[in-house]
Amino acid sequence: MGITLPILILAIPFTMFLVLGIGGVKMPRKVAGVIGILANASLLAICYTVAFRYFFSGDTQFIVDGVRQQLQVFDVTWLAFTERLVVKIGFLLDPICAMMLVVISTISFMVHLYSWGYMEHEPGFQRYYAFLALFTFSMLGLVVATNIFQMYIFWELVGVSSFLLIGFFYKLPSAVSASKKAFIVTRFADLGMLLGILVLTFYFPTFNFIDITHNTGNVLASTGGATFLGASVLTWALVLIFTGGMGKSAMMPLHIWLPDAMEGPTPVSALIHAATMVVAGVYLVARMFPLYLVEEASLQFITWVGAITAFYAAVVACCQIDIKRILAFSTISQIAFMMVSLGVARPDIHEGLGYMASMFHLFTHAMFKALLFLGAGALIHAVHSNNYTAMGGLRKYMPITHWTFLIGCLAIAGIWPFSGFFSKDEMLSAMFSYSPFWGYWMTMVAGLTAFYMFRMYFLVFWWEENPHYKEHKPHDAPWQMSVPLLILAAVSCVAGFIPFGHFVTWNGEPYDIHINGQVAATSLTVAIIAIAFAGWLYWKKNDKPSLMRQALPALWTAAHRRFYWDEIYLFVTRKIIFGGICKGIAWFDRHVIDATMDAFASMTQFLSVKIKGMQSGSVQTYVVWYFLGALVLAAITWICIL
Amino acid sequence: MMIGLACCSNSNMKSIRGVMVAGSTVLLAMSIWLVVDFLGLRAAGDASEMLYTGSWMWYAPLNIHLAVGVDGISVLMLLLSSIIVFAGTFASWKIDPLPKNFFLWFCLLSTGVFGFFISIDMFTMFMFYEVALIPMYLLIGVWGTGRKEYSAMKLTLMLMGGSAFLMLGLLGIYWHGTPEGGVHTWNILEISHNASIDPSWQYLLFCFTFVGFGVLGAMFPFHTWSPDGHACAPTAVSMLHAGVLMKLGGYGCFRIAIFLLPAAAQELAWIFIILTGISVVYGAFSACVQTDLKYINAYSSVSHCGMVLFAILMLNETAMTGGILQMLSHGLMTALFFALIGMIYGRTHTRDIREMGGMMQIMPYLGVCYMIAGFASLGLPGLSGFVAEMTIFFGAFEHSELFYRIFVIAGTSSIVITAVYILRVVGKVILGPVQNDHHRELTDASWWERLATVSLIVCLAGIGFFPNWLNETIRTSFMPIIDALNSVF
Amino acid sequence: MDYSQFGAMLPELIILGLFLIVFLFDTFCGEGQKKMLTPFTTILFGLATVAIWLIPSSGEAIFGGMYVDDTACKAMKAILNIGVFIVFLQSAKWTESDEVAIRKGEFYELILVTLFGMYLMISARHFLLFIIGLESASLPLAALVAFNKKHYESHEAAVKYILTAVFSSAILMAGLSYIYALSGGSLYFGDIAEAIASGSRSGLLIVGLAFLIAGIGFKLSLVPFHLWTADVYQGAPTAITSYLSVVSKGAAAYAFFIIFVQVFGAVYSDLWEWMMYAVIILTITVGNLFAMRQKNMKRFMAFSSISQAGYIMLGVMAGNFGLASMMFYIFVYIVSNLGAFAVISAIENKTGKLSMDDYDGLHKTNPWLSFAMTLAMFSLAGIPPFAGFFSKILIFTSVTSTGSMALYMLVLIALINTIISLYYYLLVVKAIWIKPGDAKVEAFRSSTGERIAIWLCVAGIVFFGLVPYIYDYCYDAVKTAYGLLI
Amino acid sequence: MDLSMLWYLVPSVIMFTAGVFGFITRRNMIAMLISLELILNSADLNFVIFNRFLFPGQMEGMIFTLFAIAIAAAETAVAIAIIINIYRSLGNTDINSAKEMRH
Repeated sequence: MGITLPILILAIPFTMFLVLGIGGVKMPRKVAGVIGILANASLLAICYTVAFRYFFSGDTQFIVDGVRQQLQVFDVTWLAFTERLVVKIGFLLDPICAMMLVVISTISFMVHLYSWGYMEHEPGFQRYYAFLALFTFSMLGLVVATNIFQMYIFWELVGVSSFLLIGFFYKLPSAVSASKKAFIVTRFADLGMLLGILVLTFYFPTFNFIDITHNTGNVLASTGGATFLGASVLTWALVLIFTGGMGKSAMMPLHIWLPDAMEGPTPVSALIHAATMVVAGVYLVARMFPLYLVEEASLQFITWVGAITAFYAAVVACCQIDIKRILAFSTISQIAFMMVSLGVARPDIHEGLGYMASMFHLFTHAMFKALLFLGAGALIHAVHSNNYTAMGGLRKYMPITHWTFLIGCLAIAGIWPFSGFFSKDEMLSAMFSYSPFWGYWMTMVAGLTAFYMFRMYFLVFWWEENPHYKEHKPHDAPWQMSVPLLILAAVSCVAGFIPFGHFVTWNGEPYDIHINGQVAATSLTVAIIAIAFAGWLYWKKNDKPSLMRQALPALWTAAHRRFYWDEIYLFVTRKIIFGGICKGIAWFDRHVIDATMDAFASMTQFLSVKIKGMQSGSVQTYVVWYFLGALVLAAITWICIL
Repeated sequence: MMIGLACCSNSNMKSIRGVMVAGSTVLLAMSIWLVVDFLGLRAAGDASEMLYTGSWMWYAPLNIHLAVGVDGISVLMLLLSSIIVFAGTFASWKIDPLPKNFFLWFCLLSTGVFGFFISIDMFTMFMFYEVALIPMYLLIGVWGTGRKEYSAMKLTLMLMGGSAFLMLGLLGIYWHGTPEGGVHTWNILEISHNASIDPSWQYLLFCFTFVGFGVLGAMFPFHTWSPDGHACAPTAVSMLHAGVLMKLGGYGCFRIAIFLLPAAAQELAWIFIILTGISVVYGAFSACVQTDLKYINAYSSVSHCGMVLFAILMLNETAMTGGILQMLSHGLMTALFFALIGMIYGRTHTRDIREMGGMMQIMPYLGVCYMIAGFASLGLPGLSGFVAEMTIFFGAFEHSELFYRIFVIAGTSSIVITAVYILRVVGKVILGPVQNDHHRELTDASWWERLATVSLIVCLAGIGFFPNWLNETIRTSFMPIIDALNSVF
Repeated sequence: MDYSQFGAMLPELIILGLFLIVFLFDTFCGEGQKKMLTPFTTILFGLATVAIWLIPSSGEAIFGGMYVDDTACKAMKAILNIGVFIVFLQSAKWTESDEVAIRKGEFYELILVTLFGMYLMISARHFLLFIIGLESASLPLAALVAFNKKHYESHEAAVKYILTAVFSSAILMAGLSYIYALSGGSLYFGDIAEAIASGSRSGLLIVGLAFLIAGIGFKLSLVPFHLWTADVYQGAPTAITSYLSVVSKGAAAYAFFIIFVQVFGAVYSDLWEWMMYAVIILTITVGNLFAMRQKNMKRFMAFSSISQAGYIMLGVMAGNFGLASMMFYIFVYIVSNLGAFAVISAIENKTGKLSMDDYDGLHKTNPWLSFAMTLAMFSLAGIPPFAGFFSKILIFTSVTSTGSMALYMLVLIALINTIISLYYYLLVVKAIWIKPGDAKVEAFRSSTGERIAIWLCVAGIVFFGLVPYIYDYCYDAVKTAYGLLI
Repeated sequence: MDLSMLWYLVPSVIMFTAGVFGFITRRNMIAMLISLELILNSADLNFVIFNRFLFPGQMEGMIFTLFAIAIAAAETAVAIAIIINIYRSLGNTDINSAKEMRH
C-alpha cells in the first residue's frame, strides 16, 4: 500500500500539536476546538481506511494463503549508532497494529468531541488540545514502530504528554505532584527498558522487530548461553524490557502513579489512563511475543506479576471512595488480566489462545473503560465532586449517563451479551487450560471486579438522594458529551460478537473462537453472585456496609490506603534517597572535597605566616641565615657526593 | 582561520551594543558558512584530516607555529561557540557597570575559545586555552553576584592548577614527540604521525594532560570550582563558560591526551572512567538537593560533562561521537538554562527555589522555555539531549569488558536522577501556585531575550530531529584517532 | 701594550663617556641649567642605548682574555640599558622633587657607575675583573639606597644593605680563595675550567662553590641569601628600588650563568646542580609565601621579584639554550616589573600612598594607570597573551630539554608556584577593579616621563610576547657567541 | 724549621670564624665593620698563602689581594659614611635599633 496514508497518520496529529501549541495562544478557543476535532475526524477516517484495507482487502501484501503478514510500509534511517545498530523511523503494519490504530483513533476522537463540552470553560483550552494532539501522535508512533528503539522514543513521548496532561491544572500542587510522580515512576521503568534493549542489542545487534521475532533462534544462539546472576542474559533482557511495560501499564510495584494520575482532566484519564497508553505494556509484550516464548521464565514472571496485581487492584478498588480512583484500580486489574493471559499463552494451547484473548480484551476494555470514564466525567461535571458520597440516586436526574454507565458496568463484569463477557471468557479459558490454579484465581478476580463495579454503580445511582441536589439540580451533560457515551455504549454491546480470532492471532493464522461453556458458566455465575451481593449491600441506604467496615477495620483501612504502597515509596524516596544519599553527597561535596581544595589555600596562608619570623628585621639574623645557608648547602652536597 | 580573524577584530571592538551585536552576528554567519563550506569540501571528497590548514612560523628556535586547521568536530564546536556568543550578547543586553570593559573581556574570552578550537599547534592551543581562562576572573569578580571574589579566585586558581599539569604534559609530548634526530614539533598532526613516544613516558604524560584538561571538564574530584563559579558569574559568562569553556576540557582530552598518547589511553582509561563515572552520578545526586537554581544547573553540568569525558574514554567510535554530541547538546542546553535563570533572577532578584513558584502564570514564555530546556536536559526524544545520551550509552555498552558495561549501567541511572531534579525545579518554580505575591506584576521576556532563547531552542530541536548528519560528520572526524588507538595493539 | 685594545670595549667607553659628560655638566653648569640635567641625561642615555643596541660587537677577547665583548654580552648590555632608560624616565619626576633636586646629578652619576660595573661583570672572563665589576656595581648602590636623606627608612635600608653586601662580598672572596687553591694558579675562567675538569671533587671545591653561590646569590637575592631584599626595597627611593629589582638582578644573573656554566660546567651534574635545585625551589616558594601577606606595594614587589629571580635561575639548569631563554625572561621581567613600578612611583609621587589598600577602586579615578598595572600584573603572573607567558614557557621548555625526570619535577614545582603567584598578583587586580567603595586615590595626570615609561612598558608587555623579535635576537646572539643550543 | 702551608692557614681560618662570630654577636655597627674586615683579610691571607705555597711561579693571588684590600677600604669608607648617617638620625650605632622594617 502507498505510504501517503501512513505518513498522514503520523503527520496530522503532529502538525496539530505545532499549530495549536505555537499559534494556539492567539486563536479563540472555538477555532482551536473545531480544528482539533476536524483533524481528529480525518485521522479517524484514515486509520479506519488503513485498518480495513489491511483486514479485508485480501491483498497479497497483507495476507498470503490465510496468514496475515507483517508489512513495513516505510522505514527511514534516523540515527546510525553502528553499522548494524541503526535507529529507523518507520511504519509496521500488522494485525495488532491495525487493531490499535482503530482503538486509538476511535477513543481519541470521542475524547476530543467530549472534551469540547467538558473543558469548555477551562482556561488553556487550546493548550489542552495541543497536548491531546501530541499524545495521539506519540501513541500512534508507538504502535506503528518498526523497531524497538522507535518504540522507546515514542514510549518516552507518551510519557511526557501524559505528564503534561496530568499536570494540566498546573496551579494545583496536587496535580503538579501527581504529574511528577507519574513521569518519574514511568521514567524509572523506562530505564529498565533501556537497559533491556542495551543487553539485547549487545548480543543481537538489531533493533528491528521483524529481525528479532523471526530469528528468535539466532537471538538465543547469539547470547551463547551467557548468564548473569544465575539467570540467562536473554531472560534478563526480556524481563528488563517488560519492566518498561510494567511502568506504563501500572503493574505492581510500579502502579502507584496511576491512581494519582486521576488528577488530570477526566477525558484525559479516559484516553490515556484507561484506553490507550496504559495498555502499551501489553502491546509491547505482544509485539515481542515470539521472543518471550523462547524464555519460559520471562513469561512465568509476567504471569505472576499480572496475577498478583490483578488481585491487589481488585481488592483495593472495593474500598475506594473517589469513583475515578475506583475506575483507575479497575483499569490496573483489567490490564493485569491481559498480562496474565499473555503470560499463559502458548502456541500449543489452542494455537496461543491467550494472546488472541488478551488482544481481544484490550480492544473491548478500551471501549467500555473509556465509556465508564467518560460517564464518570459526566457525573463529576454534574455534581462537581469525585466522591460517591456526594452522589447517589442520580438515575432520575441523568438517565443517559445512567444507562450507558450500566452498560459499561455489565460489560466489565462480563455479563452476556456484552463485549466484556466474550473477551474475558476467552482469557479465562486460556488460563484454565494452562493451569486450573490461575483459572480459579482469575475467576475470583473477575468476581471481585463485578462486585466493586456494581458497588460503585449502586452507590452512585441508587442508594439515596444526596440532600444538596435541592439547591442545584444535576442534569445530563451537553450533546458533545452524551454522543460519545452513546456511541461507546453501542460498541460495548456489540463488540463481543466480532470474530476476533480471524483478525488477531499470535502468528497471523486465523481460527474460529468458540465459547468454552464450562468456563463461561463459572465466570457468569460468579459475576452474578457478586452483583447480587453488591445489590444486597448497596441497593438502598442501610448500615450493612458500615457494619462490615467495623467488622474488619484494619483490613478496610489497609485496602483504603492501598496497602500503604505510597507511604513505602515516600519513605524510600524522601528519607533514603533524598535525605540520605543526596543530602549526604551534597554534604560530602561541600565539606570534604571543597574543603580539601580550600585547605590547600589556607595551608599556604598558614605556612606564609609561620615563616615570617625569618624576616626578623635585624641584620645579624639575616647574616646567620645567609652563612648557615651557605654552609648547609656545602655540607649536604659534601655528604651526598663524597 | 576566518573565524580567528573575525573574533580578533571582534575583540578590539568598543562595546556599543550595535557593534557587539554586529560582531557576533558576523561571527555566527561566518561559522555557519564555514560549516556549510566544510561539508561541501568533504562531500567533494577532500579526505584530509584537517581542512583550511595554514601554518606560520612563530618562535623559530622552538619550531613553534601558529598552525590552524579544522575537522568536523572543531567546526561544530566553532558553530556552537558562535551561537552561544550570539545568544550571550543578547542575554547581557543590560550589563552594567562598565559595559565596555565587560564586552572587551567577553570578546577576549571568546577569542581564546575560537583560537583553541582552530589551532592544531599545541603551543598556540595552550596559549588560547589560558587566554580563555583568565578573563573569567575579572568577568566574575567585577560583574558577578554573591561571593564573587571568593568564587572568581577559586575558579581561576583551580583552573590554573589544571593548566600547570597540562603544561608539563605538553612539554613532555614536545620533547618526546619526535624520533631521535628529528626536529621537535608542537604540531599535533606531525606528532601523531611520528607516534614515537615510548609507553613509559606516555603513562605519565597521559595522566598530566588528562588531569589538566579534566579539571576544566569538571571531572570529579576537581569540579568544585564549577558550582561556585557558575553561581556567581554574570549570565552571559555562565552561558559561555558552561556552554563552551567546559567543552575545551573534553575537546583537549581526545585531541591531545588520547590522540597523541594512545597506548597510555588504552592502559589507563579505567582510572578516569571510574572518576568520570562517579562524577556523572555524583553531580546528578547533589543537584537534587540544591536550592539555588544556578547551583542545580552547575551540578547538572558536572554530571553532563562527566558524561562527555566518560564517553570519550570508552575509546570506541560510537561512544566518542556521542561524547561530542553531548558536548554540543549540553552546551546549547546549559546556555539556555543559564540565560533563563539570569532572566528570572533579573526579575525576581532571587535564585532560591523556595522563594519562587508559579512562574508559568507570571511569565509564561520563560516558563515554557525553561520546561523545554529541562526536557532537553532529561533527555526527551526530539531534543538534543536524548540523541547524545543514547549514542553514548549504546556506544559505551559496545565495550567488550563487563567492568565497563557495569559502569555504563551506573551512568544510565543518571537519566532518572536528572528527571528527578529537573522536575523538582519545574514543579516548584515554574508550575504550582504563585509563591510570592509581588512577583505577580513582573513582566514576560523582552524581544532580545526572546531572540536569545529562541536561537538556542531552535538548535536544540534541530539536533534532536535530524541528528544523523552531525553524527556522520563527527564520526568521520574521529577516524584518525580511532586509527591511532588501533595502531597500538 | 697597545691602547687600541680599549676600542674593543666600546659599550663601557660609551657609558664612561656619558658619566663624564653628566659629571662635568652637573659640576659646572649654573643653577639655571640644572633643570636641564634630567632631560639632557635621559636623552643622551637613550641615544647611548640605541647606539649600544646597533653597534656590532667586536667579539674579540682583550687584555689576554680578561675581557670579551661577544654578541651575547652585548645583547645583555643592551637589554640592561633599556631597563635603565625606563628607570630614568620614570624617576624624572622624582628627581625634580625639591629634596632631591640639588643632588640629582649624583643620582645619575652613581647609576651610570653601577651600570659600568655591571658591564664589567658581564664581560669579565677573569675573577679579578669580575670582582671589581661586582663591587663597583654594588657599592654605589648603598649610597643610592640612602638617597632619601629625610627618610629614616632610607638610612636603615642603606645600613642593612651595606653590611650584608660587604659580608657577602667577603664570603665571596673567601670562596674564591678556595677555588684559587684548585685553579692551577690562574684566575682566568678558561684555565680554572680546565683545572676543575681535570681535578678531583674536593671538599674545598664544594665549599668554594657554595660560597660563590651565596656571594652572587646575594645580588640575585636567592633564598636564603635574600633577607636584605625586602627591607632595602621598602626603604630605598622607588626609583632605586626598581633599578635594584631589575637591572642589577639581570646583570648578576648573566654573570652567574657565565661563571657556573662556563667555569664549573664540568662539575654541574655532580656538584652544583643539586645546590641550585634546592636554592631555586626555596627561592620561588619562599618568595611567593612572603609576597602573599604583603600590604606595602614596594615590599610586595620585593618578594615577587625574589620568586621571579628563582624563575630566572631556572635558565642556569639548561645550558646555553637556557641562557637565551633567561635573557628573554630578564627582558620581559624588566618591562613588566618596571611597568608596575612606574605606576607605583607615579601614585607615590602624587599622593605618597604605597599600601595596597589605597589602590581600591583605582579604576574609577585612574583607568589608564589601572589598565597598565593590570597588564603588568598579568604579565608577571605569566598570563597570555602578554609577554610574561611566553618568557615563562620558553624557560620551562629549555629546562625540560635535557629530559631528566628531576628537572621535570622542578618545572612542576615552579608551575605549581605560579598558582600562588597568580593569587597575589590577582590581589592587586582585585583591589583595583573589584573592591567596592570609592577610590582612595584621586584622579590625576601623571608626568610626561612617567607616562612615556608606562607606555614603553605596556608596549613591551603586549608586543614582545606576540612578536618573537627579542627572543630571536637573544637566541642568535647566544648562538653566535657560544654555538649550537639545542 | 719551615712550616707547612697548614700552619699559615690556621690563623686565617681563626680570623674568618672570629669575624663571622663577631659580626653576628656584636651590637655596635663599628665593631661589626671591624669583624667584616677580619673576614676579608682572612680571604686575602688565603690568596697569599695559596699563591706562595701552591703556585710559587705566579703572582695572580698577590695582585688579587692588593685589589681586594683596596676594595675593602672602599667598602669600609661607604659603610662608615652610612653608619654616620644612622648615628645622626638615631643617636647611637646599635644595630638592634635599626629594626623598623620587618616581616
